Amino acid sequence: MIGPAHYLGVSALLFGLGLYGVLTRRNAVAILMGIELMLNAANINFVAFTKFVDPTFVRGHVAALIVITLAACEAVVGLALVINAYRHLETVNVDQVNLMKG
Amino acid sequence: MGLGGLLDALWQVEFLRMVVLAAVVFTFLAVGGPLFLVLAERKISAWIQARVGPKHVGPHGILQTVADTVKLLQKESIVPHRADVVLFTAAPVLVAVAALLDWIVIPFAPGVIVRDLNVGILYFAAVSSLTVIGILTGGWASNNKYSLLGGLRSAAQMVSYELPLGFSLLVVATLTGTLSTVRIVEAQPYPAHFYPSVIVAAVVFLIAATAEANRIPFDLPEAEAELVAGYFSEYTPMRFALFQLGEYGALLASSALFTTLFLGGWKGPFALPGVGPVVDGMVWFLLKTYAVVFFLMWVRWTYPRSRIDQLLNVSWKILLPVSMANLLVAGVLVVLG
Amino acid sequence: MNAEALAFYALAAMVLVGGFLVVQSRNLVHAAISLVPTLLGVAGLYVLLNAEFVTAIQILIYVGAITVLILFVILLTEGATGLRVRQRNEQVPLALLVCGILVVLFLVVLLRVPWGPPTGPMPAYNPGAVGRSFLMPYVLAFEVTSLVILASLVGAIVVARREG
Amino acid sequence: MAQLAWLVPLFPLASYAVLAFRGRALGERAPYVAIGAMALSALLGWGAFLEQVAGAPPYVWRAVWAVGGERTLTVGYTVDPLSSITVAMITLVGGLIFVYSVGYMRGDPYYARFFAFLSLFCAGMLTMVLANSFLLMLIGWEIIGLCSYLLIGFYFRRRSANMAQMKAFLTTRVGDTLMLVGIMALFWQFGTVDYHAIFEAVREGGESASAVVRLGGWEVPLATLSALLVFGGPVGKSGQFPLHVWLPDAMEGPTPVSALIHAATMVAAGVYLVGRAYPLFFYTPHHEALAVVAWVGTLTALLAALMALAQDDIKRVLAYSTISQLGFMMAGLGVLGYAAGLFHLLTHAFFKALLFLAAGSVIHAVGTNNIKEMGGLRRFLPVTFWTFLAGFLALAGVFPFAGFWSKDEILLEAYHHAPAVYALLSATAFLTALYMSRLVAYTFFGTYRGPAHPEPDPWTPEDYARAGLHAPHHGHGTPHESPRVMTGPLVALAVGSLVVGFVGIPGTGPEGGSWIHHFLKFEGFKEAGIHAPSFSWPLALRSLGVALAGIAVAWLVYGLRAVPSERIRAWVGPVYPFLRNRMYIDALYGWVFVRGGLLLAAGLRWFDVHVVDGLVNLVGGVTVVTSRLHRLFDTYVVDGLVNLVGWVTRGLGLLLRPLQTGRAYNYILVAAAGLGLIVLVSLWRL
Repeated sequence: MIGPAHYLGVSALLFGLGLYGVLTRRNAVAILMGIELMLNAANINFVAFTKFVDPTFVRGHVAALIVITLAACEAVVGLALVINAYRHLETVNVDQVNLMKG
Repeated sequence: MGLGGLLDALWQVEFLRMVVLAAVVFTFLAVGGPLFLVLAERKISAWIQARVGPKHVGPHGILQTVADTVKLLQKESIVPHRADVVLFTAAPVLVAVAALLDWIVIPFAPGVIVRDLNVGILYFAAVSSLTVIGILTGGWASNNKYSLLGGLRSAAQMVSYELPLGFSLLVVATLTGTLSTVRIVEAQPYPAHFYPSVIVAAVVFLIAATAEANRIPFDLPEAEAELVAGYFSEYTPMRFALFQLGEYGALLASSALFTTLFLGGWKGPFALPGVGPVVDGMVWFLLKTYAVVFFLMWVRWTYPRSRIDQLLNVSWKILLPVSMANLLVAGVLVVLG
Repeated sequence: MNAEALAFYALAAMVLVGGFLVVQSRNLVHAAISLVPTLLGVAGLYVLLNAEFVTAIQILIYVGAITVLILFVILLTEGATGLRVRQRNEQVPLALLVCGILVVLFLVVLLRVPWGPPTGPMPAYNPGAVGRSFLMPYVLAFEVTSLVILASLVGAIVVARREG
Repeated sequence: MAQLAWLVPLFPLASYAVLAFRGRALGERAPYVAIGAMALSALLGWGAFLEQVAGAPPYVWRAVWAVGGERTLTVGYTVDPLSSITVAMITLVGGLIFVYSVGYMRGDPYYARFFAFLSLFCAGMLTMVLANSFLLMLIGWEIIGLCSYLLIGFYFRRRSANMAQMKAFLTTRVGDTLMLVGIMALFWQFGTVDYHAIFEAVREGGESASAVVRLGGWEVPLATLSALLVFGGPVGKSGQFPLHVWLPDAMEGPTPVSALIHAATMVAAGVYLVGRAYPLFFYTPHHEALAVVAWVGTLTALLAALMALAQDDIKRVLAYSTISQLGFMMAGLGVLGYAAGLFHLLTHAFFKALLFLAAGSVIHAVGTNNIKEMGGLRRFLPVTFWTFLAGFLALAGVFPFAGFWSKDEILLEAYHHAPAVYALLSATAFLTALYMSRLVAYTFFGTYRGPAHPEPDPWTPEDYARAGLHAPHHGHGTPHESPRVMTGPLVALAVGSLVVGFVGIPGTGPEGGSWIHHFLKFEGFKEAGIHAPSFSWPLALRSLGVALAGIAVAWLVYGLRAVPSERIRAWVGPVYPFLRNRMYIDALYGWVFVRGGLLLAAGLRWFDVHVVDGLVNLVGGVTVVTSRLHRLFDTYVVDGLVNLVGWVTRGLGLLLRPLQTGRAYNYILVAAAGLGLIVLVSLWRL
């Protein structure tokens, strides 16, 4: 029987992958993809909790939907920043974007 | 757990039923979609331009497409130099599969549907948006600047037109109170709603669907004259055929969804004598769907191609506000009863 | 092994392999395309969790919009040309260690938690239940989210617009 | 309708916002906004009122504003007979005054500002009336105080207007401060500011209601003390003795302001509040607080009527008359005439607004406020004359005008519950008829004398130029009737002054009582076994006789001049200057508070210069000496330490600097490691 632990396990692994991407990638867009993976991991948790813990008001679904929406917002703003940075600095590698460093 | 248990479980999730139905539906699509539609397109265009069209293969040329398919299968499959082989191969498959997945929620007749999802029309919108990724991937993987530009254009266009499309779907969902395609058909009066908002939604849907299917007057992504056929210019026989399958499959699916949402689906003006409700429903459904297809072809061969800025302006400055206002009106109508 | 388990393991494999490709591909376009199976797999998990509405939205927004956006930006920036650039920074071994430990810890925690039965039945009509939850107890969150969307829309346009 | 009543104050508020920000651009069209908003309010207000008339139960809506510990502050509104009838009155009279102002203020360079202030005032007044807690009431109360201040000083280039607005604000502030203390006391005592909760508590007389405070050996029930403190607000706002001094000076404002704020509504706010908080006063031991209210009211009524006799400024006479009538209302409420006092509030709003507006029409026509410079105006201003006459008869209490019914109610209650009050109020009624007849005789009868000193224009040519208007040239020939837009409201109010009283005719309500008695009834009377006295003809005829006697005496003196007023003046000796100078109360306040304040300030300054500064200088000298000593210590010991600390910090900084990379992914790594640590620790404890 597939229980909550299975889903949370997948979620934990996906979270780990996402975090690894965020921590090691140089390209801003790739970091963003890592963040998306982490958000998805969180969403799996929300939806799994809804089914296995508290299904009555589908609160987890609501949370997941809000996270999806905010992920879209974050992607839009983040990518706008990336494009702007690329236009000015001709790189999207975060360790090379260091105009503020004295 | 033995093999028997597995089979049992499979039946429990209706897996086999779905496989059978899916096979039937997809076969229908492969035949009734590209195979028939390509022929129909050529015949109709010829008719509009006062030509004869394909004539020699089979009676009145009805086997022309079959012959073309055979020819395509025989030809060599070429991968361009320094192209990304994996993605180059995957892209047409993705497009074709996305178009076929649309059909899961199309009700042909009472009970004849692969799966009556309770989020049916949302599912339709979601799955049809997968096509964009296939096109973008194919354009990039071809390692050809025209292909890439065509892919980007196509993506921009399809993303833009998804919004008015989605809003017009929501108008119907708001008025009928459900997202399931079957229940939308059931909730509709015959032959169609005549609320102003539904009519507006239908017009918006038709325009947006034309654009989604990359057809004239919105066929910028493949504009032969500018972009050398756009994202699939590097594709050779069988992969090209898959793109065609996807394109005509999407066209047919859009028409079918239009029929479902706005034209009463399987309901007909009278019951055909001597057949059951299933055959009756299918006949009416297909009649309506092909009528919509005919209309779209008629449009294609009547209007010229628009410019990219016109195309985007129409979506963002006209269709989107109109469809949003329309949704608002529909919501008010529902609230006021 | 029953059908649900079969589906679960298939989807889990799809998610994890996809995710691995996302973080591992040197080619950013490949990484972005690998997002598609990952996100579709997550959507499949949602189906198994009886969350039809979230599934549809996941495909519509994540696969249909966010991935396309990411692909766009990669194609518009150096994704296609930057293949020869070093893709990873210097903290790979350390990151690998921390992520590994973290995942192991998570797994230990969730294996040690005693899972009780759910507190109630799942509402029958999922989109309706989600809609009611949104418009009744969580209406404030809903409205605030819409404000955030508006703000990010405006912000994105302002940031990405070419000056002058 | 009652559910929509919260919109009633919002329309004027919106109108205020529009006029405040876009008023200049609207120009001549500004009144439409204000009148439109008022019309919408009136629509809703009357809807709610008629619902109450039809017998709808009172509607209360409340929401929690703030929670502090176990106490909550609530806001909300209530629609019951008292508030709905008051809202109906305010919106109707206010709307008519708005219309009147269109004509009266035309050509004023600050036209839009005037309507903006009026709208804000109405918003505050309606909020105050609809409020169901002392807190929200206080908000409305302060808004109307502010508007009163702004509008009295509307002609801000006039020094007298500036002085008057300050006087009004500071005087009412005395009462408002007392009221604020009272509200705080109530909150402290009952833990809430909600009317209903407080009134229930005092009615039941529980533990918190019977708390007692010691004031210098006396044991005073806290509830009584709070009630009297709260009464301070009405004393200030409603111009009761001894805080009445600001109201006559408030006549510096434009006449519609005098009519709306200083006759019909704002000054009635105090009376309304006493009526609203009636349980607070009623349930004090032996109704002590009510007795105070009654005697303050009676005293005010009598004194103000006396002062009105000796004034020459038409608006000041009316102002004293207003004070006197407000005293009547307070007295009525105080002698257990709950319905009577509030009924008089309603009728008074109509006829006093009418009188002020008519007076405005007169001033508009002749260009002066001095009744000695008028005369014979009934020929020039027929509409104004007849409408003024209606108001006069209503105020004097002549059958069948509104004032007769409401004043008679108060006298009836006083006769039964407090004979001494009855005697004084009857005398006041006589004086009322007398001074009003004097006013009418001077203004409308006799021959036209013409203004010796016309009022100067309140604005400078620059004001007009900035507003894009031409300064009007003042060449008053013969007086002329005012335009339709001004006489229309006069006629409407005159009709109102006649018919509003009819709701007080005995027999219009159940059990032979009057309708208004039935509509505005205080439940506490029935429980306490107090019955409203029934209408009696002898008493009514007596009060009518008193009024007619006053008119007759005035007619002899000022009309026929059978006994010239000069002779009376000589005969009464110093009484006349005493009354004319407002019983020297204003002068006394000037001496005690203004001069006293200045003296106190001077004294404090002396103290400051000589004592405080001396101390400061001493401290300074000592400091200088000690600091010399410190310096040595500083240079060698402290600086050494500081430098040491600096070196250590710098060394540490150099050591730690590599940690501050400026690269987000380094930080995230650390954060993730920290997360792992937290999980580990919690696992260990699990």
